Amino acid sequence: MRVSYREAMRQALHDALVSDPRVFLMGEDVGRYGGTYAVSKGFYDEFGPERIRDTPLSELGFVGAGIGAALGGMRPIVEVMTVNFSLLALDQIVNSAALLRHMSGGQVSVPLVIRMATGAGRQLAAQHSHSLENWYAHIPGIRVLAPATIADARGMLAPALADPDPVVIFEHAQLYNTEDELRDEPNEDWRCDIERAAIRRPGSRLTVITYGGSLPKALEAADELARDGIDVEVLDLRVLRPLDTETIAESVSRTHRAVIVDEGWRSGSLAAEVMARIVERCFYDLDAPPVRVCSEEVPIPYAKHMEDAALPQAAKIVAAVREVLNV
Amino acid sequence: MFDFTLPSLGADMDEGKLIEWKVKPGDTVRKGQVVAIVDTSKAAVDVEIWQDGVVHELLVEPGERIPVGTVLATLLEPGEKPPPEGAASAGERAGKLTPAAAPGASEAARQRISPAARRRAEALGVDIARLMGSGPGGAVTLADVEAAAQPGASKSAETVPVAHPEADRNAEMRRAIAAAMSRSKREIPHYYLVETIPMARAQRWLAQVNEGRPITGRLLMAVLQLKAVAAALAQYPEMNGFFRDGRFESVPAAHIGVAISLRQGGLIAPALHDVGSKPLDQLMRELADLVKRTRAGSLRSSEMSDPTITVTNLGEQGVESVMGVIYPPQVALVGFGRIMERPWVEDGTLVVTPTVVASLAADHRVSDGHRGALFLAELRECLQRPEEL
Amino acid sequence: MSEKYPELRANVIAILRGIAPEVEADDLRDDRPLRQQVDLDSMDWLNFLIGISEQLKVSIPEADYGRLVTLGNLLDYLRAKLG
Amino acid sequence: MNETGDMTEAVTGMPERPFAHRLLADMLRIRRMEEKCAELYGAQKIRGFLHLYIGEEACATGAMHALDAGDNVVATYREHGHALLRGVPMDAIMAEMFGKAAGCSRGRGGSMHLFDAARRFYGGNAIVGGGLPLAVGLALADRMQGIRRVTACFFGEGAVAEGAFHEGMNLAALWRLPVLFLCENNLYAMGTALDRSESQTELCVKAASYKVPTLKVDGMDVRAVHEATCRAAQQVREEGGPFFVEFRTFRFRAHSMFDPELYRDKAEVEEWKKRGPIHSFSAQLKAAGELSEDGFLDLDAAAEAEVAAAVAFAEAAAWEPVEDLLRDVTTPGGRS
Repeated sequence: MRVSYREAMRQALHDALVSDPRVFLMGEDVGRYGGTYAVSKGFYDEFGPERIRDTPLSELGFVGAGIGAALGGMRPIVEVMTVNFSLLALDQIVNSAALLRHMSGGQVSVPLVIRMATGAGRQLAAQHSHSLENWYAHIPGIRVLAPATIADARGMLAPALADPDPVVIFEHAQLYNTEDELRDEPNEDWRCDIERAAIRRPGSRLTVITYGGSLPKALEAADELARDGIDVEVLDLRVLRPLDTETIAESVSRTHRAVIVDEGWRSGSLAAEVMARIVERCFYDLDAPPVRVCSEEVPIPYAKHMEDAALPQAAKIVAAVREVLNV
Repeated sequence: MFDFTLPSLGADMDEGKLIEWKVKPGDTVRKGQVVAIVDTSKAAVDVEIWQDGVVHELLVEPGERIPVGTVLATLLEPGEKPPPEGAASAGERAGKLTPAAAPGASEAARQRISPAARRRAEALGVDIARLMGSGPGGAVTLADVEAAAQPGASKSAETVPVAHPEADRNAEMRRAIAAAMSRSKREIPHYYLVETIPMARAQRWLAQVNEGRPITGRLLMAVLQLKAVAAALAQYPEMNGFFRDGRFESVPAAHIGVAISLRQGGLIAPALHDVGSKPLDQLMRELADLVKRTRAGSLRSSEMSDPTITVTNLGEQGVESVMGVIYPPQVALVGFGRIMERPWVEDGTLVVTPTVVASLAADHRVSDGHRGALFLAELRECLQRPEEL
Repeated sequence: MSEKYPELRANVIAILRGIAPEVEADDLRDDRPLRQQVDLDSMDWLNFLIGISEQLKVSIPEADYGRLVTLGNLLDYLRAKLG
Repeated sequence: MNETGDMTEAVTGMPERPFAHRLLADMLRIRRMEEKCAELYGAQKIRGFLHLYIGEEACATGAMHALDAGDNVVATYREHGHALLRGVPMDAIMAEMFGKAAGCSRGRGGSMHLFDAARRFYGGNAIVGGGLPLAVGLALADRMQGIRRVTACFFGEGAVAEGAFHEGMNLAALWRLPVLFLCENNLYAMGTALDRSESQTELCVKAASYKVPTLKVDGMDVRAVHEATCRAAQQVREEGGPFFVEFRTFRFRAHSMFDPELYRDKAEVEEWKKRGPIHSFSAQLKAAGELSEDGFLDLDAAAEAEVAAAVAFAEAAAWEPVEDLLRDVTTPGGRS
């Protein structure tokens, strides 16, 4: 079955709403509008306004309400339209959702799923192009997921809802229209793990480590390098918190080299964290200094050529790989 | 007091190994004097100094591998008195202790080697000090260590330092050429132009000149071609110079890099200096000397770093034309094919005449095809008036 | 194939080895263009002829270059010059 | 009661004696516990921020006695009294302030983060206004699950300036959720007086702008607080929508132990102290013949004894082993 990322996410939400009456979807324009990215199209009619709950433009209020509802026994899925707007709700996510379990000495958990679109690449300019996954991945107490494939878009939501603690899911806006084959056997169980990184393309000479919207770029770069006989491995982090250090270390120890691709700005980036762990874990296996391909240190510009120049691109990844391999 | 640092002797050189000092403390040196011999990945190169002075202190021992920019020695200005005993030595001032002062503590001497390669070298008993690195910045990599540990490669200090110096030299040169040419093709947007140039006049003129000369005084067509290129460059300076740090630096004199293939394989294109201002006889002598020294592996540092354009003459090997790869940071390369007789129309009549296909590969960041075409036309005209060269 | 003028041939090849040290006498064929067999560019060729003219005391006008294609041509030419 | 009401001057008759004594005893328990906390802070047994409620006891006491055991409570960082009257044992509160594992939040929360899930006490929240959206969500969960329950949300008047107040008030009113908003207006947000931070100092008017019914009451009068909260809670329970009650009160002590109190006159504090909730209520009881001086001293002695026992418990309690540092970040074995 060939499906889009959008459709895979829609199916996953549909499954969740059908299978558990505690699950409800709440956010701006998730209902009558059908979702900003059309992920919840048709749900309003099917499940009604209580479970497909349109909210006012009150990110702090409705994310906090989602936390309260989770405390109260529900399994809310709160959609924040984009990571840019999530800054208005940052207080509730960081100061309440992530901390309540610990501050209560383990008495309460917050089984909340927050979904948000992230990333640049559509000329939406500086305020609608952030990649702030690392901000959330910094916070103990929440799990951060970045589904980059159709299978993960289909399979990550159910285990996220089964997690008794808050889970933030980042959906890169550039991925919604991507398509791929999805397993579709009778009684198919699409649920996947939300613990481990995944090797998306095995290779021997270097590991390209990435996540989310940069995965297709990394794979494109790997294809181009393969045409020149350069065989690189591509590792998809999938889970940005807690990071799967084992899989990263296993791969880099084998290839001895790493290029980390991250749409976040370089300074204080997730790529920096990955690089730090590589150095901590694999120092004596490294055959070259790890290199990062991140967004340039500039707000994301509107003009297409400038936006392209600011973001990681396949060509930059190829150049970085060649630099590390000295070929 | 001033520092003498290791110069970059080519776009692809970022480190070298000091082979020999030609001076000692107390020696007076003149601008242009060869003061040291440094092994680059391509050749043992005589390194000149560009300032008069008196050698004060040598900071690097022969055998050390050092990055470009390392302070090799300190010198006193002419007439300057040496600093008093006990004052901080120049080496300390420069942050680099001499090995004699602190054995093994020299930052400059620290070899670049990846952690994995270091550990592997320990396990295999490979002496890393003798390895040439193929990694970024010349770092020794796992592959270098494993290659050195192969049967036949030297393993311990007791054996000959390098088991196959010639093979290693060739491999290094191959890597150096690979790096420079890859960089060129990555960074330089080449454009290519060709022009067929009648050579009857030039050949006739050269034959007349050589006819009355003993064999040791004869000129080669190559010299005429080099001089013609220099003459054309005088009109089109945007083909002559360097593209560095995002901008073009024109150079007034044409220091033409002459592509010289080595018998054991590989290629070096050292500079024939200021071709435009020298008479043909002098150029011929200098070219003969340059070829000889290139093949003997004894070039001067300025010959490695100075070329402002490269001329290749693959026609010697019989091909009709050659489309070259620009040697960064240069911005152009002129290629000559074989001089061969071709049908040619002259004044409305079909004749058979010797011609050569000249090509221009040029950097589109610096010049455009229009100017390139004018340059080739100028080259053609210069070769029609050999007596003026 | 019987080799021409073994002594002269040996002398010429010794001079050639000064230019191209890797040359083996047995690998050279007298009937093939010499510059292609040994990979001599115009400077090498000139130096080779200079070596011959100096050591064998013969003058080789440039006009004659065109006749000296194979090692056989050269040996015949030198034989004739040397008498 | 769908419009703004003012019960500041409207106190009805004296409650039954046992309940009246209960109110007085609870105010004394809070007062004595907090006085001991201040002392222990000086002795460095309690550290961090310590926000005392002294002077405001009538609010928590009157309000808590108006709630059912099944109701939810969300509180602020000035919540010692609320936790105590919600039923959290004083031993566990004191141990928490000592940072001991026997504390009601295992020593991980401290003074500002007292929790008791079993008693539906969802914590001291140290972000001003942070509790309001949580309360809205708790009420939403109840509504969606068909549970009839009130979620009481305490906050100070400082929170009224926060976006969370407005967003929470709007959501609760828009979705008609059973939230009882209880605003303890002690006139100073840390050091900033209400009229120096709000253009509209009538807080009920703000709530009313979201079509939330309101009541304003004298927060120094435990009977008035109790009666107003009962009426408001009853309406929430019966009609489902939110309610806003403002308690006009005053804290006698500084904002926290770090506060030098430069922003208000001693005279103002002394004036309010004359209306102190404990002595004014005990005076009323005595005047009505419902309380003797010995009776008062007995209640006070009982409170002191409870405090002494709690301190002894906290002193004797064990520290959590540092090996357990990383527990309670996420739910152990939670994910399936």
